Amino acid sequence: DSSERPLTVFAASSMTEVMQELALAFERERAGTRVRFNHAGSQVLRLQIERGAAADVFVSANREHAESLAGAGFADRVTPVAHNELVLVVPLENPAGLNTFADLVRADRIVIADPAVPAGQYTAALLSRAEEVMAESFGTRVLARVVSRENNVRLARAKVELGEADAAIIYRSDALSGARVRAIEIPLDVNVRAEYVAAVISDSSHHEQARAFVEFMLSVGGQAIFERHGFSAGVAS
Amino acid sequence: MTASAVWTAEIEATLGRLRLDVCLSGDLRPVALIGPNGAGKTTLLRILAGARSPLRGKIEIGDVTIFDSEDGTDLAPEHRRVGYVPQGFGLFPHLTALGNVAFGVAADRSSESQRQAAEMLRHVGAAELEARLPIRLSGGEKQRVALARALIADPAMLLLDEPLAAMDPIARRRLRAFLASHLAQVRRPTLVVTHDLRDVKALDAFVYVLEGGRISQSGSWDDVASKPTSDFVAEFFDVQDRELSPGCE
Amino acid sequence: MTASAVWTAEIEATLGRLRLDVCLSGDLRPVALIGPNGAGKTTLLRILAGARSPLRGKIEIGDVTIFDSEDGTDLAPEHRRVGYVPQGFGLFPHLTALGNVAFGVAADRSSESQRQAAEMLRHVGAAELEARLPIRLSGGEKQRVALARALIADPAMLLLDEPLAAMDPIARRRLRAFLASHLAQVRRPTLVVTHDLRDVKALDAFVYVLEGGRISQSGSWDDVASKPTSDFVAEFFDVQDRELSPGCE
Amino acid sequence: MKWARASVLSLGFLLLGLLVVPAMALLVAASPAELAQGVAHPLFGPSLWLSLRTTMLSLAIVVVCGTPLAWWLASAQGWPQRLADALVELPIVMPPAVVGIGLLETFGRSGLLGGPLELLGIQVAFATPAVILAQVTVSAPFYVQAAAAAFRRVDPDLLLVARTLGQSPVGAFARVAIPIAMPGLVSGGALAWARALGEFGATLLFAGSLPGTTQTMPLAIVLALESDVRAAIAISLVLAGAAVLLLLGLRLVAGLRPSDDATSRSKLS
Amino acid sequence: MKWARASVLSLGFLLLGLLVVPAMALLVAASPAELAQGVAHPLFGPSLWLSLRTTMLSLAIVVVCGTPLAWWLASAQGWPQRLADALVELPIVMPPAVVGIGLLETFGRSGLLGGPLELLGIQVAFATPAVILAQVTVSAPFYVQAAAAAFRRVDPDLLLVARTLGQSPVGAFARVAIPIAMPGLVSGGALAWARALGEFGATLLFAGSLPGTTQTMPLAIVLALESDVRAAIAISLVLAGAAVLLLLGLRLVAGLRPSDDATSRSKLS
Ligand SMILES: Nc1ncnc2c1ncn2[C@@H]1O[C@H](COP(=O)(O)OP(=O)(O)OP(=O)(O)O)[C@@H](O)[C@H]1O
Ligand SMILES: Nc1ncnc2c1ncn2[C@@H]1O[C@H](COP(=O)(O)OP(=O)(O)OP(=O)(O)O)[C@@H](O)[C@H]1O
Ligand SMILES: [Mg+2]
Ligand SMILES: [Mg+2]
Repeated sequence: DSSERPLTVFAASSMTEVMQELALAFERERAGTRVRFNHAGSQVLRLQIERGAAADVFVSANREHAESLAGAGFADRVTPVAHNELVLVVPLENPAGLNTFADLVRADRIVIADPAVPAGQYTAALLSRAEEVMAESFGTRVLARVVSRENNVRLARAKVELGEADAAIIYRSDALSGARVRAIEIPLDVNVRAEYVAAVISDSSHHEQARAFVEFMLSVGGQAIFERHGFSAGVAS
Repeated sequence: MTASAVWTAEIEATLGRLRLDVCLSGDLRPVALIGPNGAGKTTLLRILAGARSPLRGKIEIGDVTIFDSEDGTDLAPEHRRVGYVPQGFGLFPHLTALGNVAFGVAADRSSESQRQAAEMLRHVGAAELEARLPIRLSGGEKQRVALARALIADPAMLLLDEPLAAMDPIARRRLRAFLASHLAQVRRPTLVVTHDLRDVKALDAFVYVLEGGRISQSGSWDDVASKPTSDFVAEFFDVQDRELSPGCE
Repeated sequence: MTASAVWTAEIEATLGRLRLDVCLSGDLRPVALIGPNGAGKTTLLRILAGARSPLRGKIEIGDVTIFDSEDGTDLAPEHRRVGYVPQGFGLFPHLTALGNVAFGVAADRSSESQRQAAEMLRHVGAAELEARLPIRLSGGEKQRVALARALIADPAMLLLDEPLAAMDPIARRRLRAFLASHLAQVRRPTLVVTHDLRDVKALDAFVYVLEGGRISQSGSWDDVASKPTSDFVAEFFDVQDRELSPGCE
Repeated sequence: MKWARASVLSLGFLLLGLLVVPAMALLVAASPAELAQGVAHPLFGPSLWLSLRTTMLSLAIVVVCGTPLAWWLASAQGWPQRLADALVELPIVMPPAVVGIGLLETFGRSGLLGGPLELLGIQVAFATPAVILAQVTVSAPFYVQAAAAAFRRVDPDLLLVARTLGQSPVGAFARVAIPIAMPGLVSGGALAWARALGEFGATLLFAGSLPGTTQTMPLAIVLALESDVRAAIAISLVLAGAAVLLLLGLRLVAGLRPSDDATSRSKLS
Repeated sequence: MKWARASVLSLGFLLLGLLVVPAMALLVAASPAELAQGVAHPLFGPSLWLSLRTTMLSLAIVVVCGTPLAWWLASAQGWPQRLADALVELPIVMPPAVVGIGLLETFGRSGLLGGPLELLGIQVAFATPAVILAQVTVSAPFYVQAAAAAFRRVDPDLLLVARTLGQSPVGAFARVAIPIAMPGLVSGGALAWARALGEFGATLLFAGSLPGTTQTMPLAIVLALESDVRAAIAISLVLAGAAVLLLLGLRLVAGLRPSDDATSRSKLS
């Protein structure tokens, strides 16, 4: 019975599309394997695994959650699989007329991720760096225009897509998968790098397949898929 | 009835299988509506009070037309100025006996209205029940409160549906007497449904007999009693020799 | 009463301000419970039926003790085998007249129980109401159905709370006669609350007078009528010369 | 006084508008092509089927267990009943996600009951039973409260008559109290079913979001929301439309039962 | 037949257990120190205060507008009423997040009414009014349905008597129908308030999440869930405890009103 059970991957919700494509490619490569996903916030997935959910692979948007699982003996070695960067997104109509990251202070309604989630921590780091690198008080002025601190990046993007917010700071991969937003690059000297990690769950009944899936993510083909979805390459082992 | 009619009701209506088709009128003398169970007495009173509209007809109380199917008049119950005691008490469960009685008295003279209500409760022999909620009243006690509530509002016409049915014999006799003197004093037309000959006699009421939705006989009670046209009337007046006289039709 | 008592009820209970303290018994002859409004008649019947437990006392029907505060006996209503007609009808609103009457008949002989129920409806003069829901019945019609429902279940004792109060005079007379013959035939003890002397006479009932929670007088109706100890009894029996004889205490 | 009635009623219609307008706005914004796309969405079929199965089962559980509970709550006004009455509303005041964690702490592998259940070979969490448990937990309070309110209005004299006619307490409950309370039970059941159908947070935490096993309609919708807002809206509209039709049908069936005299009631209010 | 009653009741208590057990499990798992920490959490104070203010205001709006709506729904069984009755449940069947999007499409900047409102200088989205609108939308159906069920049971004869005693339809409604339906209204109000207090999805979408302005308790809790599960649980438990105490208090106050004869009711069921 457990051999018929598909490989179950718990993946951060910001990876919905890329994981779908990775799974298709993996299933094509290994005939007879099936992969299914449980998507939620990384913290929720960690909680579920701690409470005994039957997962085989955990792909987290935050190293800490995976590390703590490994530390408690729930997961094996933690492997980085992809990176991501932050970008600025504006609605296609761009009501605030933003063209560069520096224009962000002109926006009326800005949406960012809350510091309680990884993306929010990266955003906070980015804004404090901008405070040094760019104009004095840039960060404070931006924060003054923030109308909402979202629980996850997709929600922040949704506000922009629906035209309610003038701008949002989200991951590049999320900007790419949203059809109704335009991405504006953030200068390299300000930007921060987010890391995605994967780990095989210790009591997985599909240990061999799980490890193969993690390796597939790290393969050239896997990394190409990541790149197509806006994640940065350069983690191949 | 007489030319000096204070109220007239010409009503055609249907309710389930019952077809009500009546014409009544009355002056200041109380009118008793008698008839077998299911004849349509309650239905008629509810129509007069404004719970439902007849199909056709015309209802006048005093100089006010409260319903007229010809010109579409159909006054709302609160504009008909009728005092209605429904069959089965119909007390407001959330108000005390006193609160029930004071309900219809203008609220602006609050302490005065309380006094009036207490006075009326005393008249119906329920003075000591003032503070009780209906759920704590016996059947006969409820009925007294319901009667007091209808009398106090000084309506243009009173509609009483078996108002004494649950009362004990002493209360019945006292309230009959009180009702008779009260009605004589306030001079309001009254239509009272009853199954008790003594009510009719005590009120010296004009009688309408309703059978199967139609008025089968009417007149002073001794007139009706002396020429019964149906078993019901004969039985009601306990007429010993049951040779029925022919009906009016 | 006599030594051949079929049922006895010795009850002490309180309800709000009313203190009920009575001792009644009866044989197969119907017992009428009369008394002013608020005397506690309905309360007594409800206690017998099992709605509430008395503080102290003992109730026996036939050879069955249904309540005894000494040894803690307190049979559930369904084991008391009483037929109860509450004041105010108490019909099941979701069942037709026939459904109401058939409710108490064992469900396993389904078509037979329907037939019996229809038969009983005919006896109380409500044959044509079979298919009607209570909301479509008049007051008197409801009361007939409620009476039929209590009679059909063949209980060990009948408790009737003003069972004829809403009926028209013809129905009242017929049902009095039917009740008298039915009770004589099924030979069941019966306690009937009434405000109508004619009910007492027609049933040739033994009378208990309940006043303020206590039995003030008891005996055959002509005994009680000939020696009234209170205004109430005098009035009830319409005793012309009101020299009250002294009470029993 | 006509205008007093009109102005009071207009407040009511304002609220009705607020309740209907979000769905209408979505409907206006969505094109028929999008709706068709929504129905054809790969997440649609399996999750709809799962939602239907699980909500029907949850409703059955809620009704079977909630009816006696409501009866007990309505039977008296003692301390136990009052306390229970307030506790029943616990799952409503806690955010559904927290309810989900609570369920996980109870039925999860390391939870209070999870261990013993595991020994019996029963795994609840992250499987379809978890979906049902989550739905039962969040929707039951609505049914129980509605049912208790309906039972409280059943005339005790009718129960007494039923008992004297030979019914046991359970018999009187089944043959008298339930039929009389039926309109309240039906409307409470409709509320609970609707709430179970829309349930998201507790399911996500406790059952996870595995397509075909635990991914109900709302989970699929919120997932779609993360990738394609339009598709998510289209799916929701189809779901809402179907639900409203079902609820309307229920009302028609329930309405066949003759109730209070409709004409006089409408004339008086 | 004793066991029949016991087994039926035990089904009910099983459900009661299920409703209570998640909170109990969380309570068992949390130490008093953690609870104290939860209360001291920086998100706790402002979001609790915001939740209290907004839910009270929402409840007021729901009651003021929902009561006439319920009265109208209960007044007759015509087509308009039946349709409205089913439509009222729309916000329950849609996942709250989708309701939030619908509200955005209505009151948002590019929404149906958002443009006109913007011209009037009123910005709804991302502000406290949005929180209230979201809460009203998701909680009103529960109140309206409970109130309509209560109004349907008001004896029309009592309304007729009130009218003949000079009351206008509105007067009879206010002085007779509302007091008689009060127990149902109170229990419906409690449900709606609890639902508004637990509201998460629609608020997140429509109002966003800004501490002090739009971040209500459930938003703070779910946010805390992302970083610190223990803290989130502790906050939820404090919230749930406070809510249950409030609901219990409400019942005590409502219970002071004499109702049906308690002894005989409990003896019969
Ligand atoms: N809502 C209803 N729908 C259909 N038929 C009804 C309805 N209400 C009453 N009826 C029927 O209409 C007839 C008249 O009823 P009504 O209550 O007016 O009688 P009544 O003369 O007051 O009788 P009673 O002396 O028993 O009070 C009866 O046959 C009754 O069954
Ligand atoms: N639930 C209650 N709580 C407190 N007092 C009550 C309650 N029910 C009835 N009473 C009071 O108890 C007394 C007896 O009531 P009961 O209904 O037994 O009278 P009754 O003899 O049947 O009168 P009636 O002839 O009017 O039907 C009355 O004074 C009544 O007001
Ligand atoms: Mg009548
Ligand atoms: Mg009585």
